[in-house]
Amino acid sequence: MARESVVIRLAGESGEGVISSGDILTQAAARGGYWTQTFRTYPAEIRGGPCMYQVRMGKDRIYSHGKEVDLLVCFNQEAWDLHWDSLAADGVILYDETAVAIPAEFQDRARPVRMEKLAKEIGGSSRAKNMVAVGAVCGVIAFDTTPIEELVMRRYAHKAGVADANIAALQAGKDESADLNGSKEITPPVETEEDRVLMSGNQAIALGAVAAGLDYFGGYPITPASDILEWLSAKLPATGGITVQCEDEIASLASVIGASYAGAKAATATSGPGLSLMSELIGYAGMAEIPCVIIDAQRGGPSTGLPTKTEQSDLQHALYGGHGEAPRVVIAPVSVEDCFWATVDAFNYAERFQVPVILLTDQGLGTRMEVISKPDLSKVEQWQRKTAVDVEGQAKRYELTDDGISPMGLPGQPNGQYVATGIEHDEYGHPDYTPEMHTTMQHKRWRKLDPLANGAARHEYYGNTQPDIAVIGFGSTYGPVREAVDMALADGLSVGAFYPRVLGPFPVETVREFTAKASRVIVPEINFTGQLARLVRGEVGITVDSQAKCDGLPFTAEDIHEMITEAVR
Amino acid sequence: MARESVVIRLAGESGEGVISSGDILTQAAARGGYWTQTFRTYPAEIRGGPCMYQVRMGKDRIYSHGKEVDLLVCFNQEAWDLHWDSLAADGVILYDETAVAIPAEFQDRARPVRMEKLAKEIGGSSRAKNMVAVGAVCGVIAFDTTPIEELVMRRYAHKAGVADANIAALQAGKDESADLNGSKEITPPVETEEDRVLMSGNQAIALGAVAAGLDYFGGYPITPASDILEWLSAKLPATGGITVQCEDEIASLASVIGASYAGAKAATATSGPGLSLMSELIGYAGMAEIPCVIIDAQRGGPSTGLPTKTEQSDLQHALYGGHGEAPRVVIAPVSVEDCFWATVDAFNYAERFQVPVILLTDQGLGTRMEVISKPDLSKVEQWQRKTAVDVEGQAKRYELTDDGISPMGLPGQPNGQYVATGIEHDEYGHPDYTPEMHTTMQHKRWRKLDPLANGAARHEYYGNTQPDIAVIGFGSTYGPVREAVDMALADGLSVGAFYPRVLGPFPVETVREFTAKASRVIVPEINFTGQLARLVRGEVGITVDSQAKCDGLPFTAEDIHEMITEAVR
Amino acid sequence: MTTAPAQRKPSDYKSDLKPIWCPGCGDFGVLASLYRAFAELDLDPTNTVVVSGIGCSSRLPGFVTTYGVHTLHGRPLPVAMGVKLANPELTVIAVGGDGDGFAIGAGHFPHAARRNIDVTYLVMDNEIYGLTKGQASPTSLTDQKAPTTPWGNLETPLNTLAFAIASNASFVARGASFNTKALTELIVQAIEHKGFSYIDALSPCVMFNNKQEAWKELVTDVEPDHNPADRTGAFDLALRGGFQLGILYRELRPTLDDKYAALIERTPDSDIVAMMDSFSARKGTAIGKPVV
Amino acid sequence: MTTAPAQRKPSDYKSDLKPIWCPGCGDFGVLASLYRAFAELDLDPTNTVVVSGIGCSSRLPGFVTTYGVHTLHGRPLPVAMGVKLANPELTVIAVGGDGDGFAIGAGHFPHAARRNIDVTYLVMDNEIYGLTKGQASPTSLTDQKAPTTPWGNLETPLNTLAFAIASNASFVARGASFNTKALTELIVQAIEHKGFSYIDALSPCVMFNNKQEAWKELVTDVEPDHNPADRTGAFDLALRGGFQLGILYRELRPTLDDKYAALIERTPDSDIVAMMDSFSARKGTAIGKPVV
Ligand SMILES: Cc1ncc(C[n+]2csc(CCOP(=O)(O)OP(=O)(O)O)c2C)c(N)n1
Ligand SMILES: Cc1ncc(C[n+]2csc(CCOP(=O)(O)OP(=O)(O)O)c2C)c(N)n1
Ligand code: SF4
Ligand code: SF4
Ligand SMILES: [Mg+2]
Ligand SMILES: [Mg+2]
Repeated sequence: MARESVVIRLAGESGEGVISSGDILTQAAARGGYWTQTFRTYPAEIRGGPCMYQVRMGKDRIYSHGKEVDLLVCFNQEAWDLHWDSLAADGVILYDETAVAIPAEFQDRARPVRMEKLAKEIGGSSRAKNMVAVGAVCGVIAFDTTPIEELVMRRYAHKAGVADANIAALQAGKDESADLNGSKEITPPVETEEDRVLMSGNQAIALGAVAAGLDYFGGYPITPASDILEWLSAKLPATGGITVQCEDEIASLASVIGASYAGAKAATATSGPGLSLMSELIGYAGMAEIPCVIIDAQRGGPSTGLPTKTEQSDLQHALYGGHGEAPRVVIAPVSVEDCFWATVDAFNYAERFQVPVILLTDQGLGTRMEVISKPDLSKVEQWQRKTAVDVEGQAKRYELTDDGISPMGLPGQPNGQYVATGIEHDEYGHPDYTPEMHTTMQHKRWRKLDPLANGAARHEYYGNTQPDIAVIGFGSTYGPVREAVDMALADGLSVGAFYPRVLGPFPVETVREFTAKASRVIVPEINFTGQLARLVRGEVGITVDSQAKCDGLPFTAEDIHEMITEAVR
Repeated sequence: MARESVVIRLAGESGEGVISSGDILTQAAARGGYWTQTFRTYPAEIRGGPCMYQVRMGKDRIYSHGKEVDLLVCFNQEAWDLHWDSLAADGVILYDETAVAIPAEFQDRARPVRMEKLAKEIGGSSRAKNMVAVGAVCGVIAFDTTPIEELVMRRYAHKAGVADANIAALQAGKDESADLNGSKEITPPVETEEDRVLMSGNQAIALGAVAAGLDYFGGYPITPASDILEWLSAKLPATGGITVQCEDEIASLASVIGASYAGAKAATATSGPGLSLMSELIGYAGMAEIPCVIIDAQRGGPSTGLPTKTEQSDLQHALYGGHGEAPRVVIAPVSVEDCFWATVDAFNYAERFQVPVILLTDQGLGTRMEVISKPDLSKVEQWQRKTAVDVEGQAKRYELTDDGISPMGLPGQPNGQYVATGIEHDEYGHPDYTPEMHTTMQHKRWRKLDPLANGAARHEYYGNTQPDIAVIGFGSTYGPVREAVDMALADGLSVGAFYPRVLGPFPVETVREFTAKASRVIVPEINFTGQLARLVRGEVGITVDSQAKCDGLPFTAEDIHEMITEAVR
Repeated sequence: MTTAPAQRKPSDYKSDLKPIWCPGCGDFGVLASLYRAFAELDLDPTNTVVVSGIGCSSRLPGFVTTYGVHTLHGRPLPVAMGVKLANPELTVIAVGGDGDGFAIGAGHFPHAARRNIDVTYLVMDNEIYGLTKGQASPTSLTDQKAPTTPWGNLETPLNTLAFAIASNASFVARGASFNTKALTELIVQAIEHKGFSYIDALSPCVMFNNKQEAWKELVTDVEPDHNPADRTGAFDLALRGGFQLGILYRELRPTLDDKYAALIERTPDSDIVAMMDSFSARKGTAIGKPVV
Repeated sequence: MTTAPAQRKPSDYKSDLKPIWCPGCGDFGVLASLYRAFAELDLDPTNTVVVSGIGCSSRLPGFVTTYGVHTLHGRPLPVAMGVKLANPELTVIAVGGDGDGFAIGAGHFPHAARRNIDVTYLVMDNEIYGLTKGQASPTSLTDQKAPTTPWGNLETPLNTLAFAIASNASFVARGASFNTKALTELIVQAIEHKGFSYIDALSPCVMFNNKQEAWKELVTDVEPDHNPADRTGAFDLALRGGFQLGILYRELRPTLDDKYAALIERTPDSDIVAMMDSFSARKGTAIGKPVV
């Protein structure tokens, strides 16, 4: 019987073709009409070290990368040693015939593939190994290789010989696994006219930024955020915007603040170490009320930590980082698709509320490739900041208004002149340290966020909306939680998940309602101290069951399902 | 009837002699055998702006700066305008005859003083204004001027003329207020042989650091922490230690970490903006397990904020600041005396647990002068770090021990060689990013703090230990809370205060016990969002009554007493 | 029709805020020179932005009627870069102190210089930290006593002019607060210069490091035969004892905003619709990352 | 009695960790030169500390048997200063990449240099960010294409030698990974130099910026008649096209640790007891702050 989805894992030494094989498979699956989601682990070094690329593809929308591996492709011995225990009970194995020894008890479902040998014979070098491997995979899952051939033709449009060799390697690979072929046959995709796109979370963010009207992006390379800067460096000038690779993260955010002061929609992207360095400037943006967007692709911490592993451990820093108490908005997108929309929200909130907005993603979400429904660009709204165009006389830049939002003069606008400052100030921006002024202005600055705490922010629900077993999470764990909720609903449980897309300000009342009938509140998160659990307790005052883990890996749906099952025991 | 304590407030334009008058009075009071505590506000600019110096002195130990002013000295009109409403109902006023107009209804308890005029006549310049003012104050409180004369003689030992002029100005001042003289007579001090010292919180910290064995101090000037660096710059070389004024706060902490790596007891001091900049390095010290002490004299925030005002708004940043989750200890001394002891603790915890320790004080505590019992130096312990002196073969720098504490090789020690690193690593310090290693090492690093959470840290209690009305605070608010508890106990209430001296790790069980019988838990703090309240809720899971204010001023005992009274209503 | 406004006067740039500086502070002279230079250039306050860091000198933007950004300690240059790149029409001037610019801010200087951002950077150099009450700065003299160096400063001061020339600043000059006429002229030339212009303005701190009289003895004008196009010669001049007043180095090369303008010009136009389409799952991009 | 140990060999400095660099990476040549220089100087690994930042090159301390500190991106110099000041007996070497040292770390360089900390700073300059996969660095050439500069680099590279000379570094030299003999000799001299020594070691990134062959064409030795005591001459040489290998500048002046040692020597001894007493409420200090 064909399966609705398969989990394929490719593993080997970094630089051996594992990544390119995974990329080809993913793109072919997307082109072939499948939904997919990928998951990768790789070393922090440039060369060497074990890497892994998992592709899950299926006829229905895929929300998580999957747990048990249906098809494991080993490029070397270490790959087998590291991954054999992830195999499903009936999982099959393909392996490089020269490099890997498979224990006897797995022999019947393992097939050698002459990756190196065929690549050299057909392509003249070992570079075509990836095609041999992909071909072998296609055989096992009975995947029509046409999309791959098309991709190859496009890539090597001007090099017919190379294209032919690649396609020959592909076919040769398919033959290698002949007797396993079709053993993991995948159900054909549903025919549809729907427009879909294949992209990573980081790419969705970059696109979201462009859609939101990004003018200026200042950044500094850091794994796993660099490709946002890189993609925008290639693309933004075509829209009239620019990117600058700055000398460090402090300069990046400083330049973003400068650009925004001058009226640009401006953003930066970084990972934990960079976010730490930005602490002082985030407070400045909060105090001077300068809109800006800061993308934080979280990675394993603390310190340099695990640059290529995932973690959700910057939440508290995003919420509270920096001395004093400066308002900010913290958003956590829950999927690749949401990376697009949350980025649009981020810019809109920044502009409307004149605050720094921190968008929290993580290595897993930022780098995974996912087929998603193509975002409907006609639904994108672009909010503009309140400016001081029409003021007469001296502008009250920090005017005390009901909603706390004041008109912002932009250089070039007559009568808008003022001095933005991080010093406590009066309505004109003039320094004023009196007790009354500080109290008044702190209220003003924080008041701006009230709408977001009280209903203006969109959040994510799945399953029952007032469940017995409530799950609260944030960001990238949404996918597996969603799948786990489906499993638990199928078990007949009253269960539901709530994902605050805006975590700061925290939607206290919404959570209170959601948990009103809950006997258990489970909070899964990928960190050590249980930051979200502490947040929920501290803000809502309810008892929660913290399920934090910090192994640098995303949750699987099965992990979460088990937590839910445990909870009802 | 003589009073047990008086509150004297001097106010005027910065640079006019207000500060020096206050200093003279304070030192004279101390020398005369009184207990004192002072409180100052001053502008963030070098020159100009209103400043105020309050001296409270009395025969018994003084815990707070006092609320109602018994004697107000106005150097200019603005001083009157700003401070008249702080006067006690029977408070008296002295004012510069030429500069201030006092409304009719205060005339009977206000006396003009010819500050400027007498100073010029006697001293030849307006510099001696302060002496005239101090003399007038001495008259009103019937304070014997001998200690002041001694101080003057010492100061101007080699300038007999100047000394004489100053003393003459003092006497002339006393005559000015002749008909009010004695109206606020203060009870004579209790005769005692006890050794006392007069110092500020910052000075107590600097001394505590020397007592704890400080070898290296790297700092960068910032209000209100600069004088720690300054005092140590003058004094530390005499003990063989050194201070370096670095190029910024990042370099300060980096150099401290380098020095500590090399075996030195090392520290830095800063205020909020500097602490923000140190975020990344605090995480590094936590990850690489390098002992260091970071003093944060909190000031009004966020951003540049209110540099010369007090606030307790860096608590969350101290606890959670920096990406990822790096262990650290956060200590908050509760008084000037405790600044000394908490600093000793800070070094000892840093060395024993091989962690960064953040000592949280604030502008109020750091700059106020207080007479305290002289710390008994024989009680000072100096804990040393666990080193790798006797290892054989390659040192396991990050050895997995029961208490998480591993032997630290120090350069110069044979066989201790290792590479300190912020990357996740194995027991040898070699990079290792496996899920298991990260989980294991996070446990190891955090486990080190368990003793401090569970009884090893000393905390501060006052009043009932399982009260009906429980007050939980941290740091500098202890003084007024203590006085308020006395008032409330006198009212017949069941009330008590708990001050965790170590806030991170948080003493969850201790707080649970302390609040076990409480019907109300009041959490006063000087910030906007109620950080300690959130912490107590998040960690202990109890309901608390957040009493946060952010006006840049310390609480008075009366403020707290009112909260307690409200609570029982 | 509107009539052409009369040329602006120095006083037109004076804001309502009274400078909080100590009487006699050199920064008054620098501010006066700035007012005059603005007037000489007839700068439109609406299109001018003065960016500063933190310090006594960094309070300057408040005293000017233009737009202003009082940033954080050490950060005026990257903020100024952002302002200029976001709106190249603006005249952008960064100001601050020697501590702000060369202690905590030292890391931004060489990058502003080598990128040739079209910003004038005017440093009020008092060889001390004024605002924090007199500690040594990177330009303080060796052996100088200050609260943090009570036994004398152990460090060699940074020669900021040599540093600027080495960093590829395209305009490097020195003026003095006590010579407002020459300083005004330097500021005018610096603002007119297309590219990164650095002016070290000696500006005594009367409160904590009053060297005004000593400095007056030490200043000389850059000799008229000095060739400001000669980078090595400029470096040599910067190393010479005393203070050379005038332009040490000047070079014309494209500014960063010009380069970005040319880049935008040269990249084929595109939009979000086309960009989104390039990710189409069905149509498929070529294998690999998007390439230019 | 212990017998004098035999002179150490380069291999004695080789740790068990295998370098994670790409085959052919220039950093291997630098590491080999370092091993040899250590052996030539017979450095005691117990008394030697190698400090680095973050980057491919900054992984070097792991491959050496001495003590090591793998710090944060851009921070090796202030950490190295702390190590040296805490224990002046140690030989301290800082290493890292061009990005580490001159982008994020640029602000620390001039201060390490002007303070003359007795540390050797060896930068593996590949004109690129290796570890983060090939983005432009402050030493990347104008117009260079890289992932963050797909349309060509718009910036003028920093001349790190000129920068070092201007910053008052007391030893400034350039070597190359593909010339290990000369590089070894430079490292030996730099370590022997009392004071801050900076070596820019060309070290090609074969993965993202493989300029080895081009660079071999561009290197020449510093002419024998160059006078390394002439700061302006050294600056001029640094500006010259191509890569001058050898010592450009050398000057002897007291190191920071020597100055601190002298300071400690000259301050009268005191202790906590005396210090505490000086605050006595009864005996009373003189009015005002404690003075030296
Ligand atoms: C991050 C940070 N560190 C320290 C300070 C304290 N601080 C304010 S101004 C200043 C130095 C002022 O010196 P300079 O830049 O030369 O300006 P000046 O006052 O002399 O004009 C310092 C250290 C701060 N505001 N922020
Ligand atoms: C604060 C911070 N920002 C960014 C990074 C990411 N990062 C790691 S190494 C590096 C640059 C590496 O370049 P270079 O210093 O020249 O060393 P190389 O790899 O070329 O030897 C960057 C940007 C980081 N680790 N920390
Ligand atoms: S302290 Fe110095 S720099 Fe600051 S205003 Fe006064 S004189 Fe000027
Ligand atoms: S990426 Fe470049 S610098 Fe890094 S190890 Fe490889 S060749 Fe060397
Ligand atoms: Mg200065
Ligand atoms: Mg490099």
